Amino acid sequence: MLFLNHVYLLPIVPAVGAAVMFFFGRRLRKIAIDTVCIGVIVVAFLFACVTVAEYSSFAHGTGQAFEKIVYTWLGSGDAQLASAMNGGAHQTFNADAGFLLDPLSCVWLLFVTGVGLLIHIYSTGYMAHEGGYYRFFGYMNLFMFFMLTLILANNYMMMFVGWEGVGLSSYLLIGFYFHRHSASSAANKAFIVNRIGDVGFVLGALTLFYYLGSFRFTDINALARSGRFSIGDPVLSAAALLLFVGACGKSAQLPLYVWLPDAMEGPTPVSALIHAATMVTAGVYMVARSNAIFVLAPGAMKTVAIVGALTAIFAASMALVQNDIKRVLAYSTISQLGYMFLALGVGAFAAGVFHVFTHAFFKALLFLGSGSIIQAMSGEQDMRNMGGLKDKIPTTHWTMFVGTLAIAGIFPFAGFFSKDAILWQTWTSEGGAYRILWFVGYATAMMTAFYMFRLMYLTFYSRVRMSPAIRDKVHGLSKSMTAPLVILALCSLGAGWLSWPQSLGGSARFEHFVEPVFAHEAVVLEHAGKSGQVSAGEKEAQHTDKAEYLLMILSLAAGAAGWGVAHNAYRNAGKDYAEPIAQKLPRLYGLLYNKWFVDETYDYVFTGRRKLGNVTLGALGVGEAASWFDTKIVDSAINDVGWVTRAASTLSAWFDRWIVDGLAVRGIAYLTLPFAYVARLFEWGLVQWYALIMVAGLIGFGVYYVWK
Amino acid sequence: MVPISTLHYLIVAAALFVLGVVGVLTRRNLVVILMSIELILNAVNLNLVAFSRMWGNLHGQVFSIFITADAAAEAAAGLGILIAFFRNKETVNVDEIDLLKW
Amino acid sequence: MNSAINATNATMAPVATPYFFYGLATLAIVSAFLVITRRNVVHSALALIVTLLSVAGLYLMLYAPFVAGVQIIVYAGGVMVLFLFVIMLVNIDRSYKEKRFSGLWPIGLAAASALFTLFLFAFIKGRALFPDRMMLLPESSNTQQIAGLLYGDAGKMGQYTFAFEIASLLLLVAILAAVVMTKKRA
Amino acid sequence: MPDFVTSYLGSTLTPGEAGNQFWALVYVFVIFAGVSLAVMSMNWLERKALAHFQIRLGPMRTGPHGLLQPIADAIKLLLKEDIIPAGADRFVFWVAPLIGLLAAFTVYTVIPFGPSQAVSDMNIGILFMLGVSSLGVLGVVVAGWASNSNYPLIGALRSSAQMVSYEVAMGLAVVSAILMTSLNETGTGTLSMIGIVRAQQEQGVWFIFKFFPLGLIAFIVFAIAMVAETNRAPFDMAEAESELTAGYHTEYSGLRWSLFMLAEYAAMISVSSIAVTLWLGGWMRPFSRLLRGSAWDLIFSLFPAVTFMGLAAVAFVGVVRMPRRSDFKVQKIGLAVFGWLLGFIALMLLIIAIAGRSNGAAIPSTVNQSIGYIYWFLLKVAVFMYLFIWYRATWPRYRFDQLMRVGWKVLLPISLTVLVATAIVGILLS
Repeated sequence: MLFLNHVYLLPIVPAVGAAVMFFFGRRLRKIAIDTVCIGVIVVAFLFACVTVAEYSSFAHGTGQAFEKIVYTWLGSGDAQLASAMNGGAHQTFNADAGFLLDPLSCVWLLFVTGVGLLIHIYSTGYMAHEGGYYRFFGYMNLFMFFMLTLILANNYMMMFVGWEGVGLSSYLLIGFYFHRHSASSAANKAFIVNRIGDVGFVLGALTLFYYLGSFRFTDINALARSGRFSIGDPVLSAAALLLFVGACGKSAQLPLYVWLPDAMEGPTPVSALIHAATMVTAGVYMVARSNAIFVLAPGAMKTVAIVGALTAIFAASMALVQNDIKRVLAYSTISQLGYMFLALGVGAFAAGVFHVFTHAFFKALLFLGSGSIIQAMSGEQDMRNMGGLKDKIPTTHWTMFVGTLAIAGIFPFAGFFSKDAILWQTWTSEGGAYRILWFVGYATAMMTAFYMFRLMYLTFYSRVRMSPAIRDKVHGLSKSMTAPLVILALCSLGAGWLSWPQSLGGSARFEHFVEPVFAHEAVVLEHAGKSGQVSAGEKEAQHTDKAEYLLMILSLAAGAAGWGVAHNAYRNAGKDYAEPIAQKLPRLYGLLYNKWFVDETYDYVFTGRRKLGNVTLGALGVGEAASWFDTKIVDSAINDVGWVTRAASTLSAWFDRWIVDGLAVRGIAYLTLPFAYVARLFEWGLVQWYALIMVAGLIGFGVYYVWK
Repeated sequence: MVPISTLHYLIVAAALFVLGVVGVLTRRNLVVILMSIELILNAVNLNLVAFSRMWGNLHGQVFSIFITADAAAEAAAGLGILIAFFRNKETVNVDEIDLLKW
Repeated sequence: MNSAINATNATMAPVATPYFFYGLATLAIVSAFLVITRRNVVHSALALIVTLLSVAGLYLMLYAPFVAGVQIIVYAGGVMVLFLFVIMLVNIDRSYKEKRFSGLWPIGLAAASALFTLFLFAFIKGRALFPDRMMLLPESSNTQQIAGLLYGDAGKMGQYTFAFEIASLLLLVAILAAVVMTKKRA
Repeated sequence: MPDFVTSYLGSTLTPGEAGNQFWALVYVFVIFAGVSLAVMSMNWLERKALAHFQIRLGPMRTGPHGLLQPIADAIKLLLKEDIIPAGADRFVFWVAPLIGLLAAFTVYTVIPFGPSQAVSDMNIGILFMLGVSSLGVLGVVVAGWASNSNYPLIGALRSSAQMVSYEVAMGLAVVSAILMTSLNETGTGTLSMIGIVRAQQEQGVWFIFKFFPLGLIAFIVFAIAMVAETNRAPFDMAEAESELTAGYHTEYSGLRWSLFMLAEYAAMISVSSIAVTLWLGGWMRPFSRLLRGSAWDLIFSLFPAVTFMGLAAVAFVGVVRMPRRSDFKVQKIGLAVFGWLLGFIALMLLIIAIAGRSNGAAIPSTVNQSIGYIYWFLLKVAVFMYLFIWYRATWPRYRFDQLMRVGWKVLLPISLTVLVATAIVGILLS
């Protein structure tokens, strides 16, 4: 239990790497930077593996949480704050530097360190010729530190530290090319939009503290499960909604998703690690972590499900027509995150978590693949200028093909299992109350398959559309870049098998592993008459009906349909190929191509960068209004007051000059002058004079003592 | 001949002390003034050692050792000041050190 | 030291003959007078050395050989070399043409004379305080006894250990001060 | 014989301790004469040795093998015109060499040639030695200043800075040796020179080998500092003739100059004596613990006689190897007489050694022992004197800044470290 007992060291490991980079990085050579930064992540990964192994022998499959509190880092001391619990009982406000390990955090721990390690290795190749190499790796290690803090936190405040920290790292990495205006403004955008969500998070956490008197997950869960609160408790509902606002910000859900596409300004490994695989799933993690609260707030659950489903289809629709390869993937990520929230919202926590797990692999794979393409194309990101890369970069091609199959939900790749589990749960939950959302999800699946295969065809298969200059420069990639791709492809292929559904004769081991975390909530939902939700494994053991097989076949069909349409449309895309949507529905195309004008709307309504006629709304509008108020009302008031003051001070000055200065100060000064002449004799300015006075004093003392 | 008593030493010490005081009060050269201070300290040392003999213990001698250490420190610091001063004003005459004079 | 020497020492006739005392005292006072009257600073310094050495001789007569040794090594060997060094660094050509004494000298002299008179009065008035007797101090273990006071015996802190450490600190500060003040600034 | 003569004979105390002024004066005169003689012979030896180092002959004409050269030099210096430069401070110019000489010779009062063969055994012996020898700096500084000339002034500043700097390292090295004297059952050490040698006797080890290598390091530091302290090559910055013509005594000539030389060589002998006393067991013969017994005592007591016999043999070899020409006759006879003289001394020593080997013999055994003490002490000092010459022949001169750097940044830290290490080891082992 050595590593388990010292699990608090786990986040420190990458922090050491970051510290080394920030303090000494500038002076280190590439090989040293690689050794340190990859080294700490390797250590962290091994540490995480051993810790999880030790944890599983600790818990014996009971899901009992391991909690390690190191010290209290934020606290009110003995001062107590009123809490609503127990009729206003007083609680101390304490947040520990505490660490919690349960199956949920184990899952995150493993894939964050694992995928993180692969992406770090990939980055050594991808970033090899970039300036600020040490800075990049310092930020990456810093991100790993905060992400691990977030995952391992045992209370909301500690989690918030990690939450803000990953936001900071994300900001730094999006703005990595800070000399590019678009990059720095994208970083600002990400930061500001995230802040909106963070306000929700903090308010939610504080509401929970006010209501339940603790920040600790274990305390909160125990209270929530104690049955003292009825389902639909309004305060808990409010807290859950506020937390979900935080999750929306971090995980890019409607309406706060706008920062994620712009975040693609950062280096591609960053997009892969932070904006696809790990950080954006923090919202999912937080909601899953707070499941005890959420099941007591059915309204919030519904909101989560609906927002998730809408985000999924909305983002997918925009991905259909994007030409920038990374943007396609970015919208795809938003869409997949929507899927995850859909799962959480319908109570299928395990399925949602499983989708996070599989998505981490194939989305990281796709992003790294796109990075490889961009590298091979010397920085070109527009798919209209690609095509026919299949034979130039074969490894990238087949690994990305695996990733595409996985995300499109083709059997037996990872995406199939997780996506199918979500859709199946959506179909069955609450006796079919959410079936409308199933249709949304199904449509999204179809669209996903289409845009992913569109991406594949436009880059790898169709005719060569790039300029001859670039075509000659297309080159193969180093081992450090292809090796992570291959490993991730194998994971994308195999990860799904961890949760081979029982309906297909599997054992759903992943669900069984995570299940204890959500077990109690399943009971709650059961009591509320909403059986049919929750724990996929359990349920599937009971119902393996024909509907499930049907749904599987349907979703396979959806994938195949998307593939087919893309195949038809882009198989031979030449220089002047036509988008099928643009041909059939030009207006819709315009709408999608401009991303539903959401950014513009936000500019009109919230930021005020665009004016509605003469009126500026949003932040700038408020600023203008405040400015007007300031100049017209406040300033003029101040000017009036100033005039009065000046008049008074003129009077005062006269008094000061003639009465205070003249009579009081100078008068007294002249009075002291004669005394000063006497006193000055003792301060003659000659050293020997002082010595003489000393001797005089000596004589005086002597006389006193001799003739006393 | 009168046997030498403590008083003899005290008178010698008093003479040295007064000569040192005269030096401090009358000479213009800062170096000589510092030397006169050494004279004064020596007079004090002589007193202490004489008393040490008179009382038959060694505390006076220990004190005189401390005073010797103090004199060495004083000489080092004093001469340091003197050199710094000489570098600025090209003189070591004490009555030309008058920046603080009104 | 072994005990045989100690035993003989006690029976040894004291070296302190009055002649030696008067000789050394005269030498000390005369050269001290030269210190404060010589126009040439180097002559003053040499006279001061003579004074210091005579005082060291007086210490020897007072059975304080260690103090005498310290007097020689610190004053004559260290401080006076420092003085001579500084005198050489400081150009003294000008001092030949200048006044030797400051304008205050009559007052200073008067004050000093008053002080000396006061001392004499004090000695005469307090004659009873200074007995004729002189203790016989063991000369052969003088250093060891002083060491006992300064450092302590057998693991015990001496009476003056702390003061001794403070004195060393004082010296360190003086060294730093001298270095800082005399260093040429760029 | 008067009482004050006989009463002292056979005493185990130094004259100073016994309060016997007569014998103290005798000792003083003997030492003064001996040191002067040693300086003269050093003069000859240095010239000859340096010459042979450089494959030259050195002085050959004045007396056989130049043996009378020092006397000739002395006469020349005494008769030379005594120049005092214009603008010099006459009094100070006159007094400066005396200060150096006084300091160099006063030190000899406490050097223990044997357990009772010293003028006086002072309680503060080593402190007295260091203090008085540091007065020698004054002579140098004052000489440089009084010459009213630039070379001497710079030489004086350099040498005073050098001597003051190396005194620090030297003093600390000495302190570590003194610390070793306190490692007995009473825990009290001593500053007395005789006491220091006695401590080595009691502990049965020369301090150079004590706490190996701490004693050795302290000794080496002292040996380096002592060369710098006496302004000898390779630390002879004060008189670097290529830069300063002759350093602080450029303006001196004749008798005054010879006084400086006398002081320098006397100082060399006295610092060597300190080194011998502190680290090399003073008057003790080697292996006094290991090789004991009357037979070994006899063998070691034959050493002085054997040494003089060797010297006599060398002289006779010189006689034999002289060219067989009539104009070499006087030289030949002179050298032969010198050889006979040495042989006679050897014979006397032999008789004393044989006859005085037991108590109650014709010659008191104390005489025999005293000769042994003095012999071993002088032999060790002689080795140092030869080393001084050897350094001068072998090593190039340091640059002044290098010299100061070595003093402050190498020797001082080393000696401090050794001091602390000695204290720690002493506490641990006691």
